[in-house]
Amino acid sequence: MAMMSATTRWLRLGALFAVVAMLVTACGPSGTSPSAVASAPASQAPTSEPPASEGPTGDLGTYKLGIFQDVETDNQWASADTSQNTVWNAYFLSPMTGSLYGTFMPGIEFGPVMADGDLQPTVAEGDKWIGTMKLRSGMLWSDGEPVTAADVAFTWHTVVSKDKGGVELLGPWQDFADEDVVDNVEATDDLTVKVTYNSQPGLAVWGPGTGVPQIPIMPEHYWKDIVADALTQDDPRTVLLAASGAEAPSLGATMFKDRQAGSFAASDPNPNYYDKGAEITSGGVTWTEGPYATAFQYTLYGGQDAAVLALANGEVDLLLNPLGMQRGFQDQVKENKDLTAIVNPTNGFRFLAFNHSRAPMSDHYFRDALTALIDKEFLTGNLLQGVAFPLYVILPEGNVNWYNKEVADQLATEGYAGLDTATRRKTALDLLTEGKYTWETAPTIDADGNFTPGSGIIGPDGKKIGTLRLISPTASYDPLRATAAAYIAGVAQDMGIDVVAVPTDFGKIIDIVFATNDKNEYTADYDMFILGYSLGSAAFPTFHCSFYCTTGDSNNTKYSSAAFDAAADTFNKAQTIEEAYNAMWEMEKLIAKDKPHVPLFDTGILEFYSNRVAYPFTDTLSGLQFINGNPSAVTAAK
Amino acid sequence: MTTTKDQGADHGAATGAVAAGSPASDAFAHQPLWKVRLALWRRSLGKTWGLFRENKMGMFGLGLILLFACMAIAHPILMATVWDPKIYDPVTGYSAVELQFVIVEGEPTDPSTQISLQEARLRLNPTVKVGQTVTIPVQPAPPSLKGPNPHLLGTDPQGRDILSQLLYSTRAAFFLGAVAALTTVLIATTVGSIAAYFGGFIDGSLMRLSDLILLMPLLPVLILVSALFEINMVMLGLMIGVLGGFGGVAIVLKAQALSVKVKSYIDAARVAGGTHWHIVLRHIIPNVLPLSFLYMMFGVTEAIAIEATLSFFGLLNVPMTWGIMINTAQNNGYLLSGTSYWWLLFPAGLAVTFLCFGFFLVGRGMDEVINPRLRAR
Amino acid sequence: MTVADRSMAPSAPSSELPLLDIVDLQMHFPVSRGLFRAPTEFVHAVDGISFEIAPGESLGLVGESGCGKSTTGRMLVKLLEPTGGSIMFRDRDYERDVAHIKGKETKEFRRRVQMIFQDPYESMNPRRTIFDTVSEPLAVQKVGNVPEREQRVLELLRLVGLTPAENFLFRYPHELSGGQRQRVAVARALVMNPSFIVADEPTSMLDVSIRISVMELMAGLAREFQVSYLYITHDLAVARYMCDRIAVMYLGKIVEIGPTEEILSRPQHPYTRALLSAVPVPDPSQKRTAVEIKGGVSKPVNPPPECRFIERCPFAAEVCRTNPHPPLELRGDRHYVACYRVDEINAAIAAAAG
Amino acid sequence: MLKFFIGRLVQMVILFVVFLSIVWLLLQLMPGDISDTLIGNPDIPMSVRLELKARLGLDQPLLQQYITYITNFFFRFDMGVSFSRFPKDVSAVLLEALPRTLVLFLSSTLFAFWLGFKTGKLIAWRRGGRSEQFLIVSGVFLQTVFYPWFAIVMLWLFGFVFGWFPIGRFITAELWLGAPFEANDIFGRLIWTVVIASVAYGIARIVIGRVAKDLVTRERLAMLLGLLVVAAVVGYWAVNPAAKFAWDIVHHTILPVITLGLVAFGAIMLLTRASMLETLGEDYILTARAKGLPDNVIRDRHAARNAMLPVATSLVLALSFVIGGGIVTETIFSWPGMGLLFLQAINVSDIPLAVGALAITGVLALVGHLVADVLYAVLDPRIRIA
Repeated sequence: MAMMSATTRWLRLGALFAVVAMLVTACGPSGTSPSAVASAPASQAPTSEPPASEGPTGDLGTYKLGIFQDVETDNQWASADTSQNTVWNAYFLSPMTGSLYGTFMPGIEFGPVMADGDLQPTVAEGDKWIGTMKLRSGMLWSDGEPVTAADVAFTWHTVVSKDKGGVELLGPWQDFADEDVVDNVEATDDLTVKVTYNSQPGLAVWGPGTGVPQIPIMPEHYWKDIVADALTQDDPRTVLLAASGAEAPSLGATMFKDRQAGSFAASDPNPNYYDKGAEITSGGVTWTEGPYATAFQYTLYGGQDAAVLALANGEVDLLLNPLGMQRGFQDQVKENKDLTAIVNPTNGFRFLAFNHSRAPMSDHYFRDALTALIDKEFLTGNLLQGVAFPLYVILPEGNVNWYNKEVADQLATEGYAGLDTATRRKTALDLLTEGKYTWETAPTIDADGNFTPGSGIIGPDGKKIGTLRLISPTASYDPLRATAAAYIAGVAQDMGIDVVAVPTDFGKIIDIVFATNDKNEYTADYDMFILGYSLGSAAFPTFHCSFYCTTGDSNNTKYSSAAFDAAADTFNKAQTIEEAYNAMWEMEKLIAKDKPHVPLFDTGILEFYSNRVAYPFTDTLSGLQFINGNPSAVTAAK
Repeated sequence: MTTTKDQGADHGAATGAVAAGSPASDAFAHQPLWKVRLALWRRSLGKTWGLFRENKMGMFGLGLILLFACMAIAHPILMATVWDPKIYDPVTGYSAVELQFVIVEGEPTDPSTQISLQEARLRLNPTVKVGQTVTIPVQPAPPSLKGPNPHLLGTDPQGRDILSQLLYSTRAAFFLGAVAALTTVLIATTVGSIAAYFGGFIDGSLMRLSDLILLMPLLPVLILVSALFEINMVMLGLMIGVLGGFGGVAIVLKAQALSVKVKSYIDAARVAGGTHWHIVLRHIIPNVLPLSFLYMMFGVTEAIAIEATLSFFGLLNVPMTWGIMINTAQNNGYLLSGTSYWWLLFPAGLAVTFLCFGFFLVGRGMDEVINPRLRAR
Repeated sequence: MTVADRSMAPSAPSSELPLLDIVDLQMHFPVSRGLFRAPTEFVHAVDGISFEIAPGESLGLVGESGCGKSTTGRMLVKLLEPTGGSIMFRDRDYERDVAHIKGKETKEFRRRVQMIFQDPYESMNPRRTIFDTVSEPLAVQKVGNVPEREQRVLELLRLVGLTPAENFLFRYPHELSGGQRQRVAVARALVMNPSFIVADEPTSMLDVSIRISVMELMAGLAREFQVSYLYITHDLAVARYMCDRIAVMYLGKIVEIGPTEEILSRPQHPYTRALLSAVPVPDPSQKRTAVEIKGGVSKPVNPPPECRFIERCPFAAEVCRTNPHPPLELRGDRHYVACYRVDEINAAIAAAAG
Repeated sequence: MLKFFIGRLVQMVILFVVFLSIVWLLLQLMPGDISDTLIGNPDIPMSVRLELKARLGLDQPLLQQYITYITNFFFRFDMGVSFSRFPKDVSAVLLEALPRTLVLFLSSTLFAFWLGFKTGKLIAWRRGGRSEQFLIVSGVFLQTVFYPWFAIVMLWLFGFVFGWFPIGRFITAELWLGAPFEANDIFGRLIWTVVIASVAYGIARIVIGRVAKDLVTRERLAMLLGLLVVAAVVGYWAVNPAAKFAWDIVHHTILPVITLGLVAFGAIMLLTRASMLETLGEDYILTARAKGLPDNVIRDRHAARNAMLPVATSLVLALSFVIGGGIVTETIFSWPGMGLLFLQAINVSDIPLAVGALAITGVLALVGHLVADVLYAVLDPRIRIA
């Protein structure tokens, strides 16, 4: 997730992101990682000329973006497979692709991208369910070939498992090829895609969630022979991933031009971009798609220091980083008239996790008491210098379409928001007493409200609770989480609970908390930890089940609740947004009550760009990096 | 090694008259031997000191080290007396001047009480709204003498007192330097002396080992080790010491020990019936030690620099050091702020540089005492 | 060497048993040629020498540098392990062949022998006081306690003329002059009351003006304590002053040995003659025939069997070339010479002088 | 000489095997199973993991594993698969970064030694004076300065404030867009040019030494030869179609090389000075003066040549520093070489890549070691006998 704020050697952040991407893809958000290509509503017929009324008519020259790790591939298959699924590859390659449907920013609306018209509900046909999508007519690949429904079918058939005759790509590709649900994808004519389901699909797979409507479309005429050749080999996946995609035609605003390892990647504007010149409205902002740049250049920097200097020098226009920029640069940027800093909420959260398979964390009295002790307002407002804001639900507030302020506020109150220290201690003491906990030296609150710390808490079973280790990232990796861990350990110690914050190397935390046994089950060999998640799709948040369902891919806290599993099932099978919305908030309530994770706080994402360029909008969830720096609509500033 | 052959001309007579100007030694007679030894030790120290004192740069270096030593001692005293641990603790302390603003749309009319939405979002977080009253802590805060809890060197981006961190880290630096340097010297002196004295197979194997360790570039190896294992300051010091001690220093000290080994007083000791152990311990090592001390100084320098570099890359899990201070500044993006946030970078950066500088200068000064040829003529 | 040779060994004057009886002593140093190859060449530094030293007697070992005299001295104090031969050492209650003793036995042996080194600047550890240096043998042999050692050291310092001794006790070598240091070295050598001392050119590095006083000291102490010396020197004048007998060495062999006056007044080996002719003669009226030899000392690596001196000998003849190195033969009062042509040479020189 | 060289070479290879063994041991000592460390990346599918396990010999008994590890390195240059760049082999990733590091490494070492030796020689020759004081203090400062900070200040000052050099990166993207070759080709050609020129110069100098007996002529010829070599190199590149690309690389190289070189320079200058002072006290210098030889001949031919011995030895010590400093330099100057790769690998726990990078670093140190030894032998004829 974007634990941006003050951190960090972002080299390692790449790792963080990779891990998070893995988790996130496991819960099935939209395709090529954080990108969601903005594009025109289907009703809008593409016009060849951008409207003259828009100030800048184009010549931006080269749009120069700063990146922090190498673009490792030019192969679209690889960049959406686990092997090359880095955010850096996505920044460069995502703007070259397109899908039938997708999420529009900044409004976070799901809608048709290359499809003609909104997505229609599936229809029953025998024991199968059929979904039909139509492509807009007249769209061309960058090499001039027409875009057809066969391309969509080809893509799906390439991705699927060997049993179904595919190459079996991994990671994000699998979201589009859930073979338990999807039976087949075929082109009934040049522009019509027919998807056959085994059962009635919910919105989670047919619609805004994941699934065939959002699969990135690959050019059959280019890849057909390569895929056919790969399928004859022992390991077709490796063969396909190793193939060069430099010559492959593009759909999106850019197309591949050049790549020098260790230095830069470059692309050109795609003359046949499907939305070229289209007027798009999203979240109340209207703009005309370009691209207005004559070239796109992605330059590699070794660190933010050098990159900000380069930005100030005019060598780049925008710095792309999934974690945003470090706050200390703010003043430098503010003093520089040529630069602008923006901050946006992120699609993620940082949390405290309890191991539900180990006492006393398995006891809800204990979890509640510890949660009651944590003054998130004090933590974020004072200790974390106000750059973080407290969270009481998992879904971030920045996801405006899904956020339910009423329920969130209610859960905040239930989650002990706004209490003073004395009340918190009293609450915790009451909870623990009620849960039959005793102490060697009990903490006491006298009549005047004076608090005396206790020590040596003893569990309901009469056994002394030893030291509990709270694993958190080190201060040098993320000072926010390290500080939070120290704070939590401190308030717990006052209550006689021997919680020790153990600052641990990030990679080691991952190794510990995601350790699995032979049967691929999480071993959960820890007491508590603090980490963060970045969340994939904002238009249809599908991550809850992955984190908290009994069989969830990323449920490493061993939390198990029949009520929650049922709510998650309802969500997955929902046929309407409202149904999904209600199911999701049902899940949120259960999470708030059972506390597998206690959401702690989140921060904004800070980004810098040069005033040479102008964007149609900059207030957008997770910032400009979430839309790859918006290469299709960026213009020269007036 | 302060002997020079031209000292003291023989007066020819068998009277053995004491050379003019030497202090009378009979003061020592009839005193317990340890007292005599102590006095002798003090006297030779005094002589070395006299020579060292002539070296201006060495004295400057010593001054620097003493200054840092004072700083290291000052920290626990200040924490116990003047400083409130809640505020001044180098790791968990917190204090910030908090300013209150009302968020307004557009440019604020009264900048002391109002703040624009855009500014508030940048300063705090994207969730703030117009009309809200917000508290903005000033951190990193510039140095100031004001208030009940002044921060003489300001605070870091987490509102922790820089001076306290600086002083606290001095202790860590000395500790690490001492561990590393002592290990280096212990190993290098032993290895060098033993290899030189016994020669043959022992020498061969020890020197091949030295070659091997020389081959291991210190920083990359330590980076890998710190990635594979959790290491703390003691282990880091030991590792730097072992790798440094077996490597180049052992080879230099072996050369020195070899030049001692061929002196006839070694033969004299053997004829007297001295065992190998006696000779190595009483004759070779004492004559190699001055050079060892010299390398000890360089060892301290190296250890401090390496720790700072590892911390700079965030590879060490230690609470607070100068390297962590610079790492904090860098992680928060203040590294290239020029001089506007000088207190985040300069105290720690200069502390590393100057303490290293100090030890290095003392080392060089000692080198000139040990090796009279280097003295300015 | 054979038993017959043994009988030819030059004997000490006294009828009692010699302190040291050295038979066929050899020291061959291997010339290293690579790590894994056995050495095939050896430097024959000392190549089978035999002599005796009586109790209280001083034997001068004279020769050019590199002739093996220092090696001989070092073997006698066990600084070097001889490659062959025997060193029979007889002291009051002690009698044994010490050529190949090891460890504890060596330590025990070393209570009875000492050595004085050539360079007074290097023979003392600059980091140790005079007391430490002189008392070192006592300390390593664990004799007495510290106050006793201190008394003993003071006594010896007075004896060697370093007075007031207290003033010297806690000084460092660099505070002393060369002569004073050599006196300290003498004190160290005597501290254990040894019966035998090897003195390796102890005065050669001293100023001429103080040589005499140091030599006087040593000679005096030798008499006083009944110590035997092996006095190694390249200077016949010094040997004459210090020694009862003189042995002349050339390339690992003793070529002539006999009482001092006998050797000096009637040298018979060409090499001895050459050495003597190099000594300045104080009385110009005294006539002496110079023998000149050519070249320098060659390296004794795997030397040929014939006479060692053959290459430089002005009198070399067929007999020297066809026979092995000549044995020592009695040619006067306890005067032994190793040369096939002694008579011819004597005759020739007499003729020349005449 | 050849025998000596081969002897050292064999010794080095043995040393390297031991070095690799220690690295292997470290991996074994790590908590958990070595195969988890080397292939247990969740991004790698099970089938590939099994294949890797067989390839790296991880399914064999411990001793066999060790042998496979060593032979894999020597005979197949196989160090497994990079986690972070799967399915790329570690060796492929390393080979890509190697030339870039070599350029940085070679140039800064040469720069540091050339400048350090010249300066050290001069200040030892002319003792006293302000320039000596200044240079000594600077030398000590450079040697003790906190290097990452120094590098950042250099970048800020010369890249940003003065704008003389590019900030970070190693080639200019605008220029290289659609360039007909890979940057690594040019890197390779640059390295070869320098190596060939140096070897040619070295051979020519030996020939001059044989032919010209007179010192002054020899010096003049050598200088002429130096100019010729420089002219040839410049000439070769001037007519080369890749000239502007090569220049672009060189332009990007200058600042990191100077930064890394300066720090090593401090140490070398101080060492040369000390070593020269030792040498100048020797009798043969007095003899040379007494013979009436000109000052610069005494300085350069007599004193400096002998003073160089300890300096050549220090090359070995400097190597470790330059390699360590290289990691910092590459990180701060965005130089995508082995050092940056190593650090990135560490940060994403890509252990196979990190270990591979360390092994190659070891090879680099070894070669440097060998060069120093040979240099020493060339300078000091006494060594050659042994």
